[in-house]
Parts: sequence; structure tokens; C-alpha cells
Amino acid sequence: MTTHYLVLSALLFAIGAVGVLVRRNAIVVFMCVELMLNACNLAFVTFARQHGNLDGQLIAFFVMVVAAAEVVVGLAIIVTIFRTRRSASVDDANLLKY
Amino acid sequence: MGETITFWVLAVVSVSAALGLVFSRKAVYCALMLGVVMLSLAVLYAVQDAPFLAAVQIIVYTGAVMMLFLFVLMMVGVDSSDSLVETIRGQRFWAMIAGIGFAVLLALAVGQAAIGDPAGVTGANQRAGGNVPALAELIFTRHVFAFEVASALLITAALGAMVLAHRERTRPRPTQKDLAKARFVSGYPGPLPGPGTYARNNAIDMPARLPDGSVSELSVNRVIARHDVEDGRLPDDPELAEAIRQAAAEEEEHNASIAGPKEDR
Amino acid sequence: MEPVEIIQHSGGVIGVAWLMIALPLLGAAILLLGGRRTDRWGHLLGVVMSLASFAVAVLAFVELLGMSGDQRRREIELFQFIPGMVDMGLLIDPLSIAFALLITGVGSLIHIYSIGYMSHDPGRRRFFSYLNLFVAAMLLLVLADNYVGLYIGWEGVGLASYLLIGFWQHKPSAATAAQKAFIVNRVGDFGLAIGVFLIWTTFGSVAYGPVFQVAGQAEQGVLTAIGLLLLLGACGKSAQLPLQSWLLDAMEGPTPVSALIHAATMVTAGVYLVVRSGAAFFPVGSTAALVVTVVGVATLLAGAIIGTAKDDIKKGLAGSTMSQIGYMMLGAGLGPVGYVFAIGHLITHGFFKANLFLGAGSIMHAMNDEVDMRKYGGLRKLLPVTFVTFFIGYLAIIGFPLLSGYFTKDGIIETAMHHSPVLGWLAVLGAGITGFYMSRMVFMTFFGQKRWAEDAHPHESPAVMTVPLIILSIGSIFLGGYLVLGNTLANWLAPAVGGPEEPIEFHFVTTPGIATLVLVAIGAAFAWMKYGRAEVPVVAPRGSFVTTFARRDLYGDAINESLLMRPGQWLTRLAVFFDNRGVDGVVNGIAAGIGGTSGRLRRIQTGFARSYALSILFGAAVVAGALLLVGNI
Amino acid sequence: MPWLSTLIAVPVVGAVAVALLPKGADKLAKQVALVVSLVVLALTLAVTIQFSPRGERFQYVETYDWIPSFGVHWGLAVDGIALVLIALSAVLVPVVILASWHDADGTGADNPPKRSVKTYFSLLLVLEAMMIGVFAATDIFLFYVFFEAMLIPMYFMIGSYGGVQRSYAAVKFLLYSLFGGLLMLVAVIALYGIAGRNTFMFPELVGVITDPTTQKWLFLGFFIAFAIKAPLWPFHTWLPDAAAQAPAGAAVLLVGVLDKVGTYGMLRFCLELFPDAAKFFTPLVLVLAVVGIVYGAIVAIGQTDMKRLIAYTSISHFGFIAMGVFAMTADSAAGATLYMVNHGFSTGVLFLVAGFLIYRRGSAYIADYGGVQKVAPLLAGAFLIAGLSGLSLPGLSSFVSEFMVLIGTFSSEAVAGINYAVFAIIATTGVILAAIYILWMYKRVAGGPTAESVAGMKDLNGREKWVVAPLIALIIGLGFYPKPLLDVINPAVDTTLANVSVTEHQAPVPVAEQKGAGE
Repeated sequence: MTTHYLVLSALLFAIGAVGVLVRRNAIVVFMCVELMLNACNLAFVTFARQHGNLDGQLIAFFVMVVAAAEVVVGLAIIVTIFRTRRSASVDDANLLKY
Repeated sequence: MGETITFWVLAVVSVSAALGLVFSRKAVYCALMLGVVMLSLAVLYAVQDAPFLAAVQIIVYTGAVMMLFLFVLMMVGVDSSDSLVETIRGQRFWAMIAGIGFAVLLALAVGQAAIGDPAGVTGANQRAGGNVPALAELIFTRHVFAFEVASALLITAALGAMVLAHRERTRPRPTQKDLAKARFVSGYPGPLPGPGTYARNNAIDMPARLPDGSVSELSVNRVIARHDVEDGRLPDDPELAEAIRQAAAEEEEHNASIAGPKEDR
Repeated sequence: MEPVEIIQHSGGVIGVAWLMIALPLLGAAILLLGGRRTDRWGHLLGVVMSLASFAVAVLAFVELLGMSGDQRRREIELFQFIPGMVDMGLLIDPLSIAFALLITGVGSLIHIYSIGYMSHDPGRRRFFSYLNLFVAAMLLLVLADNYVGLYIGWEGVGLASYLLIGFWQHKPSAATAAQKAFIVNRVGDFGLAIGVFLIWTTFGSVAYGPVFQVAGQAEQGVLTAIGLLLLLGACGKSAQLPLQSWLLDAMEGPTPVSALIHAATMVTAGVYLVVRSGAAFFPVGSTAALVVTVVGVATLLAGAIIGTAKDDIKKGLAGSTMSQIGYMMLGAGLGPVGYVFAIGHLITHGFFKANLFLGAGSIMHAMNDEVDMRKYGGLRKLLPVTFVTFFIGYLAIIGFPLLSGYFTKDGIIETAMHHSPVLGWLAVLGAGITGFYMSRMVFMTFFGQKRWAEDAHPHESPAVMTVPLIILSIGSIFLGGYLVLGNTLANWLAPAVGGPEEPIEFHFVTTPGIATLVLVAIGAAFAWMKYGRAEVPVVAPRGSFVTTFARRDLYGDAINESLLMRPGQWLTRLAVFFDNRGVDGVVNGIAAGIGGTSGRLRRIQTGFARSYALSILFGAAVVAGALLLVGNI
Repeated sequence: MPWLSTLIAVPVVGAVAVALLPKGADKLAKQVALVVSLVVLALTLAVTIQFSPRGERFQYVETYDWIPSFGVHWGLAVDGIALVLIALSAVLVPVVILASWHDADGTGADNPPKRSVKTYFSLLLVLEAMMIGVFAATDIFLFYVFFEAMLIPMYFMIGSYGGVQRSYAAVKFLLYSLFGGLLMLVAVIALYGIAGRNTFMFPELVGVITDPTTQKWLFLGFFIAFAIKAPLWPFHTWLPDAAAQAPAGAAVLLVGVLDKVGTYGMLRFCLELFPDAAKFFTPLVLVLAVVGIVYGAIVAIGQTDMKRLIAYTSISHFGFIAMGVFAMTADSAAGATLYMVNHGFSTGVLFLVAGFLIYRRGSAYIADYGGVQKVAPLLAGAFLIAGLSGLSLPGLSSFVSEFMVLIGTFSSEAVAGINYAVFAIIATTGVILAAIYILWMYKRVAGGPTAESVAGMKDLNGREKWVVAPLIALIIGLGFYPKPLLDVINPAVDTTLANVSVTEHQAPVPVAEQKGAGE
């Protein structure tokens, strides 16, 4: 059963990664990142059960905390960018280049 | 057996939802899809003897984080939909290759590993008298430092968000006198007429009629007027329709003036 | 008779012989560091230091006289210079003390003379400090008991010579001449240095005592090589062919400098070196000794020929100096008998050439620093003292019987004749030419018509200048006879350089001697016809091919320029170009290549976060794949 | 008392103190820096006096664990070779500080911009600490750290306080040195790994690597780094740029001390750690050295810029040092060590006097001068003495060292069994070329009629006299009596060569004894 969970987790992770790569709306990109984090959490929880100790669950918990913080800051950044550039597309913020 | 069924059902659901997240044009749908995934995962956590996490997943993720997403979506424009034309050459193709490749690799790795039966966390839970006390014991003993750091992180994040969202006032706050002056200079000192006044149907998107029977464009909310024009829900009365169209045109103009500096691509 | 053993010595005057070097060195230091404060009495200090050094030399000489012949080579230790290699010490023996006396004696006279000669020069103090420095360095050269000490003095006199030739640095010609002198000398020093290396490698010592003791046991080839290398050094310092070219230009220095350094003392250092190492590296009949004599003869002829064509009185004397040192070299290549005459000629030459040079200086002093003899004439009456002393010097140098030069030069010619008639007759020929050019000089200067520049007001020099002239001319008259007759010098030098098997007998009437006199007389008569009786044009006539040849110093400078200087400049330019474009070009080329590549690679940085994310994902995939592969293996 | 750590700590503390001074306290910054450097000099003198040349090879040993898991130590100690080089640094820094008094003020004749004075002097002190550290380190890793850390202050001194092309020069200097440094890092790590002693301490690594191929590769790693640092031909082109663009004081430390790390490293590390490889590569190194001697001299003759000219002369002199090190005779190696010290003094004073000239005239081009001797005799005199020291005039210190190097190399046939005399002979031509480049420069700068542009040039002032006087006194003093230094150097060199299994310090066997043995 563990294998199944892990494969599911990998699938979700990969889908999230592809989403990050192909979507341009910063908010959607963020959602995909969240998806990847969730996929990881699933793996953690699965491993917790596999090994029979609660550290995995605890890490997942911490991931959630960090994710929450990340979302807050990330969305604030998006809002700020949107205010000045009137766009939520990640491709529009491309000043940092050669 | 029950777990297997649950797993397979939720696996299918969550993968489909994830795919939906990636492929749906509208951001709101994406948000909903993400919600579905999260809820499915919450259930999977519960199935795997992690009731506390399942609850947190629902409360924090589906409750707080998703709401935050939706709020921001509202601010940025709920209805804005991505154009599906890829601008970076080869990005989509290579993203697919890399994504699929990565998934296959991970799956292979997992598949190759010899994984025995899960030990289960029941024992661990029981030692502390339940899942939540067990986690609590871990958090406040072994991981207390990480926990403190996490709390610091959260506070910092909150502060950071406030700093980022804070808009610096570039001109002095207008006094009441300034406001009054501006009102009179604008040429229309009184309050705007409410919509639907003297109208035949008392709806928010119907322009008001002035006492002389003419139609007041000022009474229509411009955003609503634009939606009406876009969706083709114009009233039969040509006079009213004309007023709505004009309000919608003003809205367009207004949007264009804000978006003006933005490069068109 | 072999040279005697060197004996360690302490106490007495010889024990403090280092004072000879230290005193003038101290004088130089005080004058250089004291700055303008010492301007008023600086020249006096210089003279005092030089005289004090002379006094020490005389006392040491007296102490040496008090010892028996086989006790007369004394060595004093000073300090460890390079531990395990060079222990600095002084060797006080008849040879070195003879040099010390000459250097400090003539040197002191020239110091005194300079008080007058330089009285109007703002840099007089500096001049005296350089003179003192020179005396110190020269004394170190002759007194050191090892080759490294000699080398230090050797280059020290080079430095002093450089400073003094370029004393009037603001004259470009002087600055150039000084530079040339130093560089040409360095070519000689190169030979000397390698000679010293070879001595160290062969004998494991650089001190004279141990080296000479075992010199005979080394391989002949090595000995010859050492001899030739030392000779190269000697050629540089003594202006022998092929390193003669600097001496004529060196006349840019103040005249006392020409007298002291470029006539009386420094240029004889080469002779000293050859004589000092003679027994070890230049034994009679060896290749090295043969080369020494050939170089000597070639130079004596070349110098004499150059002397015939010069209108500049100092350059004429410089040519003559070359020539006379050629004689000494010739003598120095001829073994113990030759050494005696070479050193004898060196000492008498020191007197009469200093006399001549200082006389020339006195003339220049009288003639507003004019050096062109064509603008002299008829000075005999106006400069009586100068004339008489100069004339005595003249008689001495041409070998007028019974004067100093007669004994010593004739001795060299006879000894050469003994060894090889060819060398001997060439030396006789040189003496004849000497008779011509010296007579020419005297006649053009003191006889004939006045050809002065309009603003010239000739006057006799002050006593401070004429007294040294008188003393030197007395030496020019009697010294030669004193040294040669009765074997005084031969007996004196024998402990140091070895002596002939039987006492040298000086014959007054010999075939070469008479031939020399006849040739000299012919030369003098020819000069009288051309320059005494006849009118001398103020502007030099074009002259024949031979005259031009001599005037241009036998094309020595032209040869140096076309063979060394021009290719050197070309090589330098090539090297600079190669360094900038070649070596640095490669370096900068690599840098530019990397820069260009990065310029192209940086285009990858598109600014699109999504393409960066893509590469991250690829990276992750690659890492995962690699881990899988490695895990499987 | 941890003397060596103190020696490193004092300038560091001083640097921090200078850097923390309030803005505008320029004069105070200079004074503090000078006092600190003098304190370091006094400490160094104390160390030197207490050093016993015939005692243990390494003295003042300090060893503290730094990174225990890799066996890295804060290991300091000095032998005679390191001691004289530390003394060299300690003497040069106060002199340089005094000479650089106005380098950052922006008061020079070429109107350089005013820059932060206290930063400059702070950097000087940091550099001093690094220089002392690099010579005192006995832990190879620590040596490497100092070796690279030295670049930082020097980079800023060239890059911020230099001439017009300073940034090009600074970057070239940094990249070149880093390139060499990285090769060395690889070799250092490989040495650690292959030796397998879990330590970087130099004394414990001597003689550990025995495999010839390994030795050769590691030797090359170290050697290239040192050859770039020294610099040997053909890795030299950064030096003229850096030295010409650096302010005179920085140029002195760059050429006088920093570059010595290269030759010091060859003697200390290349020879002792990899003796067989060193012997294998000796012909190659000697060829490079001799080419450098002649080539550097010839290129120097053709230079039009005073500082570049001096830099090229240094390339020539570094050739001598490298030759002395690799000829591996006791005389040549001791001479090379002495040469490192003497060259520091003589090139130092040459650069400083050139700096004075440039400060007054505002140009480094020789053609812009003429007749300085007439208007500023002391300045010209100092220039001449410095130059004469550069051409190794006997009686000045550089002669002794050059003589020892040449005679040592020349006599290597009798001593080490291999004939390198021909290298010595070719190298001796450098003596002639040296006379040409120095005197020609002096003639063009100081000789001839006084050029209009130098007409009002002021002679040395009191401060400048204090800069020049000690160095010239040292040059002359050591020229006549080098024994004190040689007594310190010789035992260390003997030990070094013993580790390379070359015979002890001894004179060539006299001819008579050779004969005697044969019969």
C-alpha cells in the first residue's frame, strides 16, 4: 500500500511541477507550488506510517506552517507587483536578466 | 480493503483535480480544483492514522490558505483568464518531458524499493494516549526549537505581508475641505443617483431615470455595465441599452488608462 | 724566484691598514650626508682624508721595509663577508702597497689641485666626496686579499668613475659618456665575475693565498679559461681592445678626474689584476699570457694612432693613455721581468700622465675651458710653469733618455723583444708614433701662432694648482731611474709577484733602444715640420682616409653601434612588442575568449522565472536518474 | 607568549581600529596606522633577537586545532627563511605607510580623486597581517588561506587607489592569482588525501609522498601557483600592469613582499614536499628562470613608463631567485633567500622614489622628465642609489645575494653532480643588461638639461627622507655585512636541502684534494 501512496505523491508532485512550468498566472503558479507541497506531505505521512513513528507527521505539520507563511508573503508580493504592473503574469516580471 | 477502495477513489479524484488545476483556463476553477485535491489528501491522511493532520489540512489549507488565494484572486480579477498561447519557445514541450520523466523516475525508484508492510503509527499514538497528544509531546520536546523558529517565521511572514501590502502615501491626505472643493469642481456636487430609480424594473444594473424621464448614465455601476455588455444582457429599451453601453465604454476607457503603462505583448 | 708565503698579521700600522680605505670612505660619507652645511670646508676634509690615507700607506710601507723580504706579504683579517665563502681581509704586500702609495700619493696631489680647479663650481663638495669614494674603492681593489673584495673595489671604482664622468649631469654628452663608461665596464665585469665563479668552483676558495697555492694543479684548460675571463675584466677597466671605446668619451668629466681616474690609477687596475694573478693564471708562455701581450700591443698601436688625429687635448691624452696601458699590458704578459717594468711604467706613467692631464687642465683653466688645440698656440710665455711641467711630462712619455718613461718603456720593449721580435718591433713603432703625437700636442699648444678665441685671456694658474704640477714633474724626471736602476723595484716586488732568476741589468745602448730613439726623433721632427713651423689651421682640414680613421677612433664606436647597439635596440623593440602582443596577447586572448563565451552564455538568463524553474526540474530529474543508476550498479 | 599570533593580531586589531575612526580623521588614521606598524616592527625585532639560528629548525611553534575533523591547524612557526621574510615585511610596512602619506589624499600632481584615507591605511595593515601569516604558517591549509586572503586587500588597493587603468590591472592581478591559487588548492587537497595522515601540518607531510608520478603532478600544482605569484616567465604579464597602476606604496608591498611568497613557496613546499619531482623539473625551471632574467631585462630596457620598467626589472630578479632556489646548492639557495630580502629593500626604495617623482610631476613617463638632478639632488641621489642597488652594485646588499646565487648555480657541477654552469653564465649577462636599463632610465630622468616641467620640483622633504634613509642604510649595511642575515638563513637552507637529500653547506672540493684522492 505504501508504494501506492508514494506513487500517487510522485504523480501529484510532477503534475504540480509541470503546472509551475506552464502556467503564467502567478496565483495559479502558487497553487501548483502548494500542490507540490501537499504531495510531499502525503509522502511524509505515508513514511510516518511505514516507519511507525510520528516524526513524518510532524514534518508535514511544519511544512504546512511554512507553506502558510510562504503563501502569505508570496501573495503579498503578487499584490504589490500587480499594483505597479497591473499584471499577475510571471513572465512580465522579467527585468532580472542579462 | 476499505482503505484500498478509499485510496483508489481518492487517487483518481485527486489526480484528475490536479490535472484540472494545471489545465483549466480560469483561475477560480484552478482554486476549486486545488481545494478538491486538498480535501482528498485530508481524507488520505485520516486513512493513514493522521487525524490531527487531516484536520489541520482542512482548517489551515482548505480553510485559510484557499481563502487567501480566493481573496487575492478577487483583487486581481476573478474572471481574468490566462491566454493559453505559450510565449517561451519550447517551454511547454520540455516541461512535459521533464515532468513525465521525473514522475517516471520517482515511480521507478519507489517501485524498485523493497518496502515491507507498514509498521503503523497506532503504537506510537497509544503510548501518548492519542495522535494529538503524541504529536504535542514531540513538538514540545524534541522539536521545540524548530517549533519556536516556526512561530518566529510566521510572525515575520505576517509582518512581511503587511509591509509589502502597505502603500506609501505619496501626497498628503486630502482634508475635508479639499474633498469638498474637488466635489464642486467636478461639476456634480450631489450624490450620484441610485440605479433603478423610476425604472420599470428595480434591478441594480438598470439605469435610473431622471425626473424629466431621460436616462442617467451616472446611475449605473460601470463594472456591472461592462459585464452586461459582454454577456449581451441588454434591456430591450434602446435608451436604457445606450446608457449601459456608454457606462461600459467608460469602464473600458478607465481600464485602459490604468493599464496604459503596461506593455502590450 | 717564487712569490713568498702569505703570513697572517696583526698589530702595528699594517694591522690598521683598513684605515686607508675607511678614512676616505668616511670622508665621502660625511660630505654626501652633510649636504650644504659642509660646503665651506668640504674640499679641505676631502684633502685631509686623502692625505691621512697616504700617511697610513707610507707608515705601512715603512713597516714593511723593516721586514725581511720573505716576511713582506702580510694578510690581515677584517670580517666574515659571506660565511663559508668569503672572509674579507687585506693583503699588504709589496705590490699592493706600491699601488696604495701611488693611489693615495698622486690622488692627494690631484685632490689639492682640484681645490683650485673646481673653485668656481657649485658642486665642489660633491666632487670631493666622489674623489674620496674613488680613492676608497681603488684601495679596496688593490688591498683586498681575495677576488670578491677585488671585485667590489673593481665595481666601486666603476661607480666613482661613473659619478665623476657624469659630474656635469646637465650636459647630455657627459651623462651619456658616464653611462657608456659604466656599461662597457660591466661587459668586462661580466668576464671577471665568471672568472671568479670558475676560480671558486675550481679551487674552493676565492682568497689569493689558497688559490695561488694550488693553482698549478688545476687543468690547463681551466687555467686558460680563468685567465681569459680575468683578461676580459682587465680589458674593460683598462680600456684595452675591444672594450676601449669608453675612455675617450670619459674625458667629459672634469680634468682632475681624467688625471686621477682615467690616467693614473683606475685604468691601471687591469694591469694590477693581471700582475696579481700572473703567476697563477698568466704564466709565461701560456695561451692566456700570449693573449695578454697581443691585446697590449694592439691597444698600444690603436691608442697611439687615435692620439695622432685628436684636436681635443684631453682626447689626445686619452688616446695616449690607452697606448701606454697597452705597454703595461704587454709587460704584464711577459712574466716576472715584464711585471717589474709594467709596474714601473705604471708608476711613472701615473706621475707623468697625471702631470700632463693636470697641465692640460691648467691650460683649459687659462683658456676658458677650451679644449681644441687648434685654438691654442704660443702659450709658452704666458703659462711658464704649466709649460715647463708639461714639457717635462712630454719628455718623460716619449722616452727621452734618463727621464722616467725612458727606463720603464724601454724595459718593456726590450723584454718584449726578448720574447718575440714581432711584438717588440710593434712596440718600437708605437713609441715612434708616441713621439709624433705628443710633439704635435706640445707644438700646437705652446709654440706657433696665437689662434685663441677672441675672449680668451690666458693666465697662469694659482699655486694650489701649479705646486702639484711641480711635484709630479719632479717625479716624472727621477722616478723611473730610481725604480729601474739598481733593481730597486724588482727587488721590492719579488716577494709578491716572483722575481727573475738573475737580476735585471738595464742596458743603455741596445738595438731596440736606439731604434726607438731614432723613431721618436723622426716623429718629433715630423710634428715640428707640420705643427711647429707651419701654420696650423684653426678649423681642422678634412684630412685623408687615415686621418678620418684615426679621428673616428678607428671606427670603434661605429662598430659597437652597428654590431651591438642597433641590433640591441631592435631586439628590445621586438621583445617589448612580443611581450605586449605575444605573451600578454595570449593572456588577454584567453580572457577575451572566456569573456566572449560568457557573453553568449548569459543569454540563457532570460529573466523568465519559468525557464529557470524548468532547468531546476531537469536538474532534479538528472540527479534522480543518476542516483537510480548508481544505486543499481 | 604566542609571539607569532600576536604579530598577526596586532595589525588586524590596528586595521579595525583605523577603519572605525570617524570620517574625516585622516591624519589620525595615518598616525594610528604608523604607530601600529611600528609596534609590529618592534615585536618582530624582539622575535628576531630571541631566535637562535643554531637551535631547532622551527621556533615559536604554536599549534591549535582549527578544523579538527580535517586535521586543519592554526599552526604557526618560523625557521630562518620565514623569519627574515617576516622581518622584511615588518620593516617595509611602516616605511610604506610613511611614503603613502598622501597617496589617498588626492593631492598628487596628476590630480587623482580624493579617496577614503582610513580605508587605505586599514587595508595596508590587513595586508601586513596576511603577509606575516603566510610566512609563519606551518599548516599548509592555513598557508593557502593566507595565500589567497592576501589578494583581497591588495585587490582593493590597486582597484580603488590606483592609476587610470586600475580596474583592468586589479582584475588581471586577481584572476591570475586566483587561477594559480586554485591549482594549488587542488594540489593541497590531493596532498592531504594521498598522504592520508589526516593533517595539513607541513613538518608531518615532508617525505610522505614517494610515488614519482604523484610527486610530479602535485609539484606542478604548487609550482604553477608560485610561478604565477613570483612571477616567472611566461606568467609575468600581470605584474607590470599591477605594479604600474598600483599606488607606489602598494607596488612596493606587491613586488617586495607578496611576490616573495611565490619564491618562498618554491623553496619551502615545492622542494621539500616533492624532492624528486623538483629535481626532475629543475632543468625546465632553470630555463624559465634564465629566460626570465634576460627577457625581463631586455623588455625593461624598452619601457617608457618608470613603474613598468621597475616591474620588469623585478621579473628579471625573480628569475635569479628562482634559479637560486632550483640550483639546489647551499650557496645558491641561501643567496636566493637573501635575494628575496634584499630585493624587497632595493625595489622598495626604487618604487618609492619613483613614486615621489610621479607625485611631483604627475606622470610616470620617463620622457616627461629630465635634469631632475639639478633641481632635486637628494631625490635624484636616492633614485640613483636605489637604481644601483637594482643593478647589484657591489657594496650594496643585492650584490651579495646575486653573487651567491650565480656562484652557487655555477658551482653546482661540483656540488650536486649536475652542470648548470651554462645557466649561470647566461644569467650573468643580466648584470650587463641591468646596467643598461637602470642607468639609461637614470640618465633620462635625472641627467641632461632640466626639463621645463620639472623646473620647480621640490627636493625630498623631512618625511620622505625618513622613508628613504632606513632603506638605504639597510641596503648599504647589508651590502658590507650580510653575515647576520646569512647566519639566520644558512641553517634553515641546509635543513631544507637536507630534506631534498642534497649535500650540506660546503665549499667545492679544492682541486688539490681531488687530485690527492685520485692518486
